[in-house]
Amino acid sequence: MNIKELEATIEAVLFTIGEAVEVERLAVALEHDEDTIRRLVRNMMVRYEDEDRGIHIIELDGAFQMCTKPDMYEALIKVAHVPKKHTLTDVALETLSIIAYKQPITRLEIEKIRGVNCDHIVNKLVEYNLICEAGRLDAPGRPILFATTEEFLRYFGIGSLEDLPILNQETIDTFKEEAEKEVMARLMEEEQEEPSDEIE
Amino acid sequence: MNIKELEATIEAVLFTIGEAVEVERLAVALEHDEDTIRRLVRNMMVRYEDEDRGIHIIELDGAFQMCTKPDMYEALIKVAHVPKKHTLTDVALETLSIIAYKQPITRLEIEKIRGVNCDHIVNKLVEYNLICEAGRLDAPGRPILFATTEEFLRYFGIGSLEDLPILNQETIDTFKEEAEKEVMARLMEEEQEEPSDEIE
Amino acid sequence: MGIPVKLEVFEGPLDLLLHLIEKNKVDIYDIPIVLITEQYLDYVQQMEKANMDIMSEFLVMAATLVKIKSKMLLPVEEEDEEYEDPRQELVERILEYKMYKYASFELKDRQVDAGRVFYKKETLPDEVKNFTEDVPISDLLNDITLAKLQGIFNSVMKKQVDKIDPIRSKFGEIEKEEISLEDHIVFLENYAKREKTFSFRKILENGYGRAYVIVTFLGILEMMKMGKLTIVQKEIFDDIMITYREESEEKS
Repeated sequence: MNIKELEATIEAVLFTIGEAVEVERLAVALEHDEDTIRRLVRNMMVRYEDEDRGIHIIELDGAFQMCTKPDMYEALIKVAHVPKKHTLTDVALETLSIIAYKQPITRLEIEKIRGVNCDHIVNKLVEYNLICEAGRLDAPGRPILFATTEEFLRYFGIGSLEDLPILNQETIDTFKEEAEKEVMARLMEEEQEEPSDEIE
Repeated sequence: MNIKELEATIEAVLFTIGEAVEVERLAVALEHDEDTIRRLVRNMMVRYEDEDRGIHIIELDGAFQMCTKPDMYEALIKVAHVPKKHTLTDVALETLSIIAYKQPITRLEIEKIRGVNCDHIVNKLVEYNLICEAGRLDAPGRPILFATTEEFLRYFGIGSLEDLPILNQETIDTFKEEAEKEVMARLMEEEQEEPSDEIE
Repeated sequence: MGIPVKLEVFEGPLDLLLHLIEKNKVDIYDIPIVLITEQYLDYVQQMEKANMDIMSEFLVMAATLVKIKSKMLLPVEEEDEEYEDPRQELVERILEYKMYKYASFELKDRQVDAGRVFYKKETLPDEVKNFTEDVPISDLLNDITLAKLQGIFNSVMKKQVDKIDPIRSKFGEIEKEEISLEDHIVFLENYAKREKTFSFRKILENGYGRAYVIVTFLGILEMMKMGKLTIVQKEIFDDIMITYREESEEKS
């Protein structure tokens, strides 16, 4: 192999392995002594840096690795992270409202209200800085308590949590009453429609 | 970004992602229109081939992927983990070529051409990710339609379905000519040996 | 005429047919059908002994060949323009098959070259992998006002209340069963007439479910009211013995 061919092979090996490759390993692939290989790779390193290339070779403890140049990260982020639409889903809004009105609240309590697992949504809300951890509940497992962030309050122009529209026991009782009435009404209807047919 | 920078970025993206990257994705990352990007990558492809490089860029149905050049194989198998390839039997290849040329195609149509049941082979090909389901035929029973995958293109080193070995009227004519020539040759032979024995 | 080659494995009837055509070096457009059919049948016969599994498909083709052969034996009038060579359809099938077989050889060649290529796994730098976008809160909460948020919360809480409906939750599981009291009394009466005297526990064995127990109980109470049954229970929690009152029959 001439120098050009050796360099091409080094490039192929570094590309394929993707991780740091010891000089010994390169020497095996190229059937040349380690010193020659090392000199060759270092030459290539200089050239990769000089030229307008998106990748370069770095040396780590006598091993060589091919990797992306750091100034390419910005473009890579655009490829790797598909831009998403950033409005909250209905489910996220529901969860957020629960946290806003019941804070501080644990995941488990949120799940009790929503009836479904909400790990993912809670994490997302934390990531978006709408809610944050607010200590731990003094209970077995010491679960994390979540609360809304200051940013959240600021957005809604709320001075403090006390300014949140209140939903208290009274409101809940009203809901219950309504539900009871509905059920009663349903039962009456059924009785009128089909007398003494289905015995329960 | 000037052209050099764009090319460097394309190199970085293709290197980092490793898989086939659609032109659309590159265009988003580079903030340029797809045509420009496509032209740029194709220029790069030519240059990679010409220069003494160990890697090059291949096109797969409008996507681009970076990989090693085939002549690096001998050196690479000494150090790199050889990806396991499924060996395809002649039957599998036959079935695969029917699907490649007639896609999207149902099992029944494949069987009609081959004259034998092909459930098992079709399942295997799906398992190998060489073909995939591509919707359903609007016919009684709504049978599954099969089409080839990107992996199929990669597996056979085909840039796009248009690059499949041509199989058209011309080829048929060639077959016909061959057959005729053969027959003529036979007839000549026979005339010399024993006149008109088994030809109807 | 036997086949002078040892029994090869063919992938299907067309594969075998194509082999025979190529072996005999005959024009695919002018297949000597008598010869080919003979050889084909000969092969299938040998195969029959070897492998019964894949026979059916080969036999279908054999039938097709014989049919074509018989058609070919019929005299054809020279003038007949409507006449279509009975081999036509078969020729087209064989040709199509031959094309794909040819294509598969091409693919096989390409597979070798393409197999000498190495790819690389994704190697996203941590900086790229761990990137999270800063999304302005105003984007997230697009046009959510405080009033809307409260509305959402109210509906969530209402949904939850509905789920643990205060009245229905006391009912427990309600099994909906199609047992009507009237129908059941008819059944009970027939049962009582037949058995004369029977135990409450025993009659419960005729059905299952809470509804059945309740309807049976109600039915028996109803029949007692009508004077059709008398019951005796010696001690609390003891089985109840039920007796049918014969004289009630005349009354009703």
